[in-house]
Amino acid sequence: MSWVLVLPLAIPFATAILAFFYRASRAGRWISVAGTALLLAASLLLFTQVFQAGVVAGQMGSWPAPFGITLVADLLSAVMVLITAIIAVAVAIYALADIDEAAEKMGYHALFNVLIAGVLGAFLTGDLFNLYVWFEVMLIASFGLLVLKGGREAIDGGIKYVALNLVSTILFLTGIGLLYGITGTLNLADLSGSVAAADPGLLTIIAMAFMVAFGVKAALFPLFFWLPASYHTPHFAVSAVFAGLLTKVGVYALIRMFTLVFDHDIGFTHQILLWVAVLTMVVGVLGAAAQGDFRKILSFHIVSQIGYMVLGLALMTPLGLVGAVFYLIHHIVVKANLFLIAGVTSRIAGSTALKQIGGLYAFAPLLAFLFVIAAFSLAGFPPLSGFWAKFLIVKAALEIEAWIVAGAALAVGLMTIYSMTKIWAAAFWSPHPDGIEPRLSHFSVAERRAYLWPIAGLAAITVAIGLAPDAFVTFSERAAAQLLDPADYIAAVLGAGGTLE
Amino acid sequence: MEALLAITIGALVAAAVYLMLSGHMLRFIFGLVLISNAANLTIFTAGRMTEGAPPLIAPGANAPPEGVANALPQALVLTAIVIGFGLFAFAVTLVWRAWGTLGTIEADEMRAAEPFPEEPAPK
Amino acid sequence: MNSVILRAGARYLAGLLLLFSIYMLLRGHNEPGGGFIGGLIGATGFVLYAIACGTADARAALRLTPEAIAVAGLGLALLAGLSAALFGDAFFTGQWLFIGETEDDKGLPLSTVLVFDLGVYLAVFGSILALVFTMEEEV
Amino acid sequence: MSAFLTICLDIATGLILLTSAFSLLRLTIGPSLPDRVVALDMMTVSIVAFCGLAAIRFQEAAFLDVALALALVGFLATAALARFAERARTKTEHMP
Amino acid sequence: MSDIIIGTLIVLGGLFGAIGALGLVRMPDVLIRMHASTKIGTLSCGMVLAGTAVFFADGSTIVRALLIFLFLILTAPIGSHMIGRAAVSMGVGLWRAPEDRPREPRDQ
Amino acid sequence: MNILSTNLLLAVVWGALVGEFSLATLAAGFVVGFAALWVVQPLTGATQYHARVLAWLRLIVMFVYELIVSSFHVAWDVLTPQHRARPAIIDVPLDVKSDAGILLVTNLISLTPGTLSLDVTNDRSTLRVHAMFADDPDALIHAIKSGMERWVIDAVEGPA
Amino acid sequence: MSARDIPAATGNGLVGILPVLLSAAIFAAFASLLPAIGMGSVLQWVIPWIPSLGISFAFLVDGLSLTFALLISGIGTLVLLYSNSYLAGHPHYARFALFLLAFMISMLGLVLADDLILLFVFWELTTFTSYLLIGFSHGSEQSRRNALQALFVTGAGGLAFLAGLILLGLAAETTRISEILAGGTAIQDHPLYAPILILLLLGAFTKSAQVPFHFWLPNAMAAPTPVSAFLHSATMVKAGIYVMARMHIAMAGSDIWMWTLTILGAATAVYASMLAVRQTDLKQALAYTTLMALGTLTLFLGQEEGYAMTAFATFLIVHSLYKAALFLVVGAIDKATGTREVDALGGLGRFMPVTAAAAGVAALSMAGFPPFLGFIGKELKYAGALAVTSEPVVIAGAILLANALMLVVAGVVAFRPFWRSQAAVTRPIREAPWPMLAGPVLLAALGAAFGIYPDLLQSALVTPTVVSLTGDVGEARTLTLWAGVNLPLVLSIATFALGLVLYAIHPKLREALIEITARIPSLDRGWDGFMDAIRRGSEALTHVIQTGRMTDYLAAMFTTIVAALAAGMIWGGLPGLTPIGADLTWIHLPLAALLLAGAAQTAFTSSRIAAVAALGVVGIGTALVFIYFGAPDVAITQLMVEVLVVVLIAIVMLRVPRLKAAPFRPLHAIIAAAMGVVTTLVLLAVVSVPLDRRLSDFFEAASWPDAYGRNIVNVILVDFRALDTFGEVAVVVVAALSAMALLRGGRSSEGER
Ligand code: NA
Ligand code: NA
Repeated sequence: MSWVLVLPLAIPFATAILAFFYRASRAGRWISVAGTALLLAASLLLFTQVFQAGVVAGQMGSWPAPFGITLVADLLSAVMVLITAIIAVAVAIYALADIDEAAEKMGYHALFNVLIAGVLGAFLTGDLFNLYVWFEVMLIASFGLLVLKGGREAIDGGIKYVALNLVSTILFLTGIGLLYGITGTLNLADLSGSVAAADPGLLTIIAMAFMVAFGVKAALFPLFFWLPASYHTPHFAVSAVFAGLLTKVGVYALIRMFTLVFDHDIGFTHQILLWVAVLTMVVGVLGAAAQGDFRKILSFHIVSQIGYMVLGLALMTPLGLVGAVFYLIHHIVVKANLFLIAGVTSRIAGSTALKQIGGLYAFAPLLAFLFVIAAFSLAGFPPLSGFWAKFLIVKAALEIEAWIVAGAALAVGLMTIYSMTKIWAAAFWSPHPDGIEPRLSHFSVAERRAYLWPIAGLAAITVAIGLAPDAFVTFSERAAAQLLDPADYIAAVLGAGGTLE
Repeated sequence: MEALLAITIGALVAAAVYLMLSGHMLRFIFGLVLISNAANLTIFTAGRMTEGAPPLIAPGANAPPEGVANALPQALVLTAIVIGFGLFAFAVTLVWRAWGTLGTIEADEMRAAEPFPEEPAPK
Repeated sequence: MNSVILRAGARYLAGLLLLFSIYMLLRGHNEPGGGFIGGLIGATGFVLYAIACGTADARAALRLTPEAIAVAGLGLALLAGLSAALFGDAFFTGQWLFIGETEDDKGLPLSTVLVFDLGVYLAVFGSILALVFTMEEEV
Repeated sequence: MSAFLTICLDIATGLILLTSAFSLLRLTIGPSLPDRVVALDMMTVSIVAFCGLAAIRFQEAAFLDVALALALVGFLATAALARFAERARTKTEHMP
Repeated sequence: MSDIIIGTLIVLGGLFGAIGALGLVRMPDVLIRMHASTKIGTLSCGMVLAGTAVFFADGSTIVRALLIFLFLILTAPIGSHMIGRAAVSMGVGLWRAPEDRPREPRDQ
Repeated sequence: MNILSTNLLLAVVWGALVGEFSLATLAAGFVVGFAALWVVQPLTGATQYHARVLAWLRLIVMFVYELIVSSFHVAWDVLTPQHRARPAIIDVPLDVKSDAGILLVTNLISLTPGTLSLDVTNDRSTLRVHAMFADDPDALIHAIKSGMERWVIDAVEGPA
Repeated sequence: MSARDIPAATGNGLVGILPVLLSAAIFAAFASLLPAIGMGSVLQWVIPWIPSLGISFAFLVDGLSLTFALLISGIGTLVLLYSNSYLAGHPHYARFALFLLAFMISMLGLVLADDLILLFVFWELTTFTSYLLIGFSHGSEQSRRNALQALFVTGAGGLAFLAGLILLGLAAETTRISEILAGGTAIQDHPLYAPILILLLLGAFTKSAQVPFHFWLPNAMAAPTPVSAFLHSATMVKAGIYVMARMHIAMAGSDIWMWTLTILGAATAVYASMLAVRQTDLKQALAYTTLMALGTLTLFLGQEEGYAMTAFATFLIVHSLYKAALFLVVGAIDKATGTREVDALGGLGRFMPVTAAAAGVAALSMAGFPPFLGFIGKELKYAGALAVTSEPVVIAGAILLANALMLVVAGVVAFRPFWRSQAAVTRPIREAPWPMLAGPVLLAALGAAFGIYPDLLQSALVTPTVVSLTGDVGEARTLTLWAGVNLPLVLSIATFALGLVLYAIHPKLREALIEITARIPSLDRGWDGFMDAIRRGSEALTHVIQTGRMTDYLAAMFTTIVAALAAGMIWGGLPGLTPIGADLTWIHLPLAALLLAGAAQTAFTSSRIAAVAALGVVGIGTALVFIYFGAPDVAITQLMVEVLVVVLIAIVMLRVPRLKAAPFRPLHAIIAAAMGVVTTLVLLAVVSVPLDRRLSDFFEAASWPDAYGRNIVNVILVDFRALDTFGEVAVVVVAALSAMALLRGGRSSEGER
């Protein structure tokens, strides 16, 4: 039972190690592609098991919970793992064209796979300190990937990214220490029960520490500065995987902790989350409106969209959590894809600065088509995935008559349209200022395939979610139900005994 | 001792934060090291403190004597120290590279990724 | 560093530190020590060597590149964890073999746990050296 | 442990901590770089002694392992700083 | 009896340590201060370790104490050599006489 | 050094016999082995092995003694109000050439009264010493050459 | 690319023909439903889509939706046929046809949807496809701006609309429109009725360009003319009208409904007519008359009376027929002459007789002359206006003025370009090819035919539509050319008289109107300012928040941490703090003092080496705490790491510059102190409660018997929690790899400055 949980961790690590030893040859990149493909298979296996049989938990080292480390997948974890694997495959293929040999020699593929492993570890672990460890694995790999490109922008972005994330990491660590100090345990399922005996006031204070720590990771207001400062600087493959996954790990952690452990004083903690989420949405989208660069706009939109997801959590109603889960799934796919598209744009049009590019609609209609799918999905246009995500959140807010919140969510949607059309008008519709004809045929066949297959694949997922949302909504409902009533989760973990009872 | 150490940790944190806010990246690094130490001490303190009884099992015994120090926080701190070192090593390298590439050690003068609005974005 | 005295001392100290590090590694399961500490001490030995005699000499003495050692260590640790699968156990379940086990003495223990600790040792050792050597070379 | 030894232990510990304090003072006032390095070195040595005293106080020989490790590697910090002191002279900090 | 030996050794060790550190504070120039720290520091540590060895009086502890001491006398002089050399090369002036004591260069 | 390895091997054998590989038993084994080798010396042919081991012992004893003396020396200067030191940097010609020899000489000089090794020139011919009481440099040089350096040469490179 | 540059070609081959055939087939399919719907039946078609949200692919065909569907698919067919010639040889014709077809299908979906959310899906699809169509000439800045404007305004309304739909669904506990309608006016008793209504109307008014949201529509004329003909006269702008009509049974009857629709509708009608007369661009003039029509339709929907309903149904059809015809005519003129400026045109009748004839017929219908359908429509309008329950005189007067102005525009658009003689013809003018004639001719002919035989229209579409609006077949009034001498007829005659007078003084009237309307504020003039304000406001805000200065970021983060923890303390309260004296012995004091001294020294020194050494002191102090409190493994690790930290910093310091003596920063000091205080308080509170040690108890018990290790800490590291350690090792290895990449990769970027 437990190996199905281990494979999604072990495969990327093994891939990273192999890719490292073959980093000087072309084999490295294919190892990465093969490894992520294998990972996808393993993730599907896990997903299927969780989908059919419910929460899967395993005790590492066969030590029983809560003493040993638990890996556990409920529906939320399982789907996050699956989406991560999908993004990993897409980006690994994209990297075939996007990553230069210099970066490969410096270990790009190894770093990338470790990053994926860290993300997956965070999704799969059922232990708070272990979560910290995976956060760090993810963080350090992201540091490396971020600065791999070198150059002034990447280094400057790196400085801010590193500095601000380190603060959050240390706060997280401190929070773990404090939480252990009042509960005596680290196992999340065990914590869920142990907090009942803890002093509620003290628990609230510690919850706030976690909220801020994860808030930095998730890029909530006013903690998001690192993201727009850095996400536009690295390789496109890197910013795509960052955009898709990293903040979502923060959101995931918020969801996990604030449904499983810190649900003792929703009137305070979740109310704060609610207003933070609203501010995040609004400030993020206004930030995007102020930008004139493809990737910078996208970066601020990550912030804004995180607001929606956290809003779903903050509402803490069944529908709100359904919306949060659905939003996560949708957003990872769409946002990663938009960054991938930005990369192709930059390659053929010469820049991501909107004033310096154009002509993509006329000369690269396929790219334009794929962009429209992703961008208008992000903007929440039906019948694309983003519409249903927004719909669920707005409905959840309206359901409990949170008028201002719903209004903000809708207004932010409008501003998202504004930004996406700004990109569309400047990069796609308007002619290129230098008269360049940005055609996809500038690429070799192999490059074109490596660039376009992942983009098209992710776009197809976006459309599929949009046209057949029922399966995803139903799934999100099941996942949300597990979150709101974690009895299954707790039973699976605390009953998943090792050899010693 | 927990209480005294709590105060000491507070002071370490204050010093660290003050350093980190200085804008000089070297001072930031110093602050980082300090605050990491503070965090490690926090875990250690939160796991409660026992004088001089390491969690070791004497040869021939099956378990440590009653009242040995809490082993779990120690393991956590040890892990945190090593992770912290990894992060520190990267950060210090980055500062160095930033000095080499950006020509400044003052954080607020590092504006390559977020140039002032009036400056044209670097190509 | 161009110092006759330091260079003369560094050779002995580096050897001593390396020896000591392995000692710390092997006893770690029962006394203070273990893979981290061992790796850290071993690395300091070579760092000292590099400071005294230059990184070129230190790299030559090491034979393998430190980053390869580090990644191999990580791989070894992973294999130690995965090896439990061969015995039908969960990830990272320790597998023990006691050589010469008797009634009251378990004999010489060999275990995947030790292999794991060795992986930790190599990873820490290699990482620190990779970092320091590269830094030294870029100064 | 006899009362005599307990008192001796307290005195010795106090003296060793005084050693650290003096070292800290020199570390703070400097004024030259080598002064500070010497002070740090002295402090390292005092910690080795402290470990020895802790081993007696808590009747736990494991603390000697700490001392052993520190004795070995403490030197490295001294060496690195001393080298810095020397090279900082020759390799003046240039703007790259 | 052994308590008296141990007590004497560790108190003396502590005393030497404190004196050495006092020297570090009091002595007029950095090279002279190094005399204090290198010699007395090593001795102080050695005495405390000797006390420890006597206290435990088992082979493994004695060997460890001895090893520590050996490491110290191996490394301390090398360290002081490096610092001293750096000090000289930095031009830290020698203390001459009280009447015309040169100003020491600061590292800043 | 063949005989040293033999002696070390004997130490290990001793440890095996005792059934414990602690450093203490190995040290005991070394002593026993040393004695054994001394006894069988006629069979293995005359070497300086035993003389050098004894020279080592002398070196260690002298060193500890000098360390204690020098500490009192400095302590006195620290504790008395006025500084008696008349420091100077003195160059001492070196005869010892091996790494180990130079290392030992410089270390011992640093740990003994009034002197601190600063540097050895790259050609290994000269040792620069900081002397606290350098009223008579020549006497100091002579003391070093006939004292510490001699003992070290005897131990490391064999007695003349 | 303007139309005249396109070389003459007969079409776009299969890409041109297929959409025409497809839409014709759709039209035919809907036409085949006419008998059944005429008989009063309602067709429904439901397949489940998102059962989890209660949303289904539910479609409903009744009089109202069939009327719309026929107009959409019929005019769509003609427009597609027309476009194939109009844009013959256009390199992007395939995209054009695709967008147009997609739009048509979305529009059909919208009017057929029987599910609120499904309706919204199609609603937004029309917004989106129209965005692509308006911006079809994307090379022009103006085009892009106007496309965005249309999208933004209708998109904004759409979001309000969505909120309204969701609330309506929540209030009615169903999203099926037919179920809501079946409930009659029950919804009006729900407390959320007013917000729902306002939100829905916001959507409808923006989409249908009602005052004050009217400004986007004339700008949307940046689209190729066939698009304008289709979207901006016949179909999309009527989506809002459709929704109001659709919800009429359930929502109408309240004061808020009546007044809102009546006032805004009337205002739109009058104001738009004035704006229309002001225009010299034929297409713009038509655009404003469209607004006038939409206002009138809205006005009627505000009522419940049978005449108003019948007037609505009839005028809806009338307007679509003549307006589409006239747009297509203008397109033909534009294509033939290269201009749409009325003052530059004249005498085209000789060269384009068929076009002129079609234009004339359509214009007469528009102007409301008998025997065209427009006349019947106008008569019904007056009848409807007079039936208005309050202020019928004002309403009728407003309509009279609007209709008179309409007559003027009809003359300007359809008469002048063809029959005014003075304009110089600068290039050879040819009659438009037949595909471009088919539309105008057919549409104009239908207007005439229905005028002469109104019964046909009455039974097939008007009556079923009125039933959809009222649920009562008895509310349908008879369409007739001659209803005897009555008040509506008198008003009609007054309209002609006023209209002809106004036409005669048209140039002066135009100037006067230009002056008048210039004084009325328009959101379009504010639009660019508004968009600029959004941008500048965002920039200003972003500049304050995302300053680019790391110290600001850090200060904000630390302040947030303090605020969050302090808020938690104030809200939750601290359970009690451990007293300082507890378990304190003298030896603890110097340990703490060492740490404090090291920290203070690090914080305040301006010597790098002093700082590093002081850092070492803190590291050593920390290690001493670990030693003293029984953690030798941790202490060794701490010391090792501390040494390596010093080594690395020492290497780095060889390159980076010295510290500057920094002035004291009071604000930062306050933040720092606050951080320290909250940390201490929380920690004091945490250690004041007893610790549950069961994890460590287990480790102590299992370490030797089960894990064969006597160093419990190490056993935890390599066995109990080996996964942590593995991850940690990965961190260290990756840190080294990353740092190496940074160091080596940076070589090339050095000196790049
Ligand atoms: Na992200
Ligand atoms: Na260990």
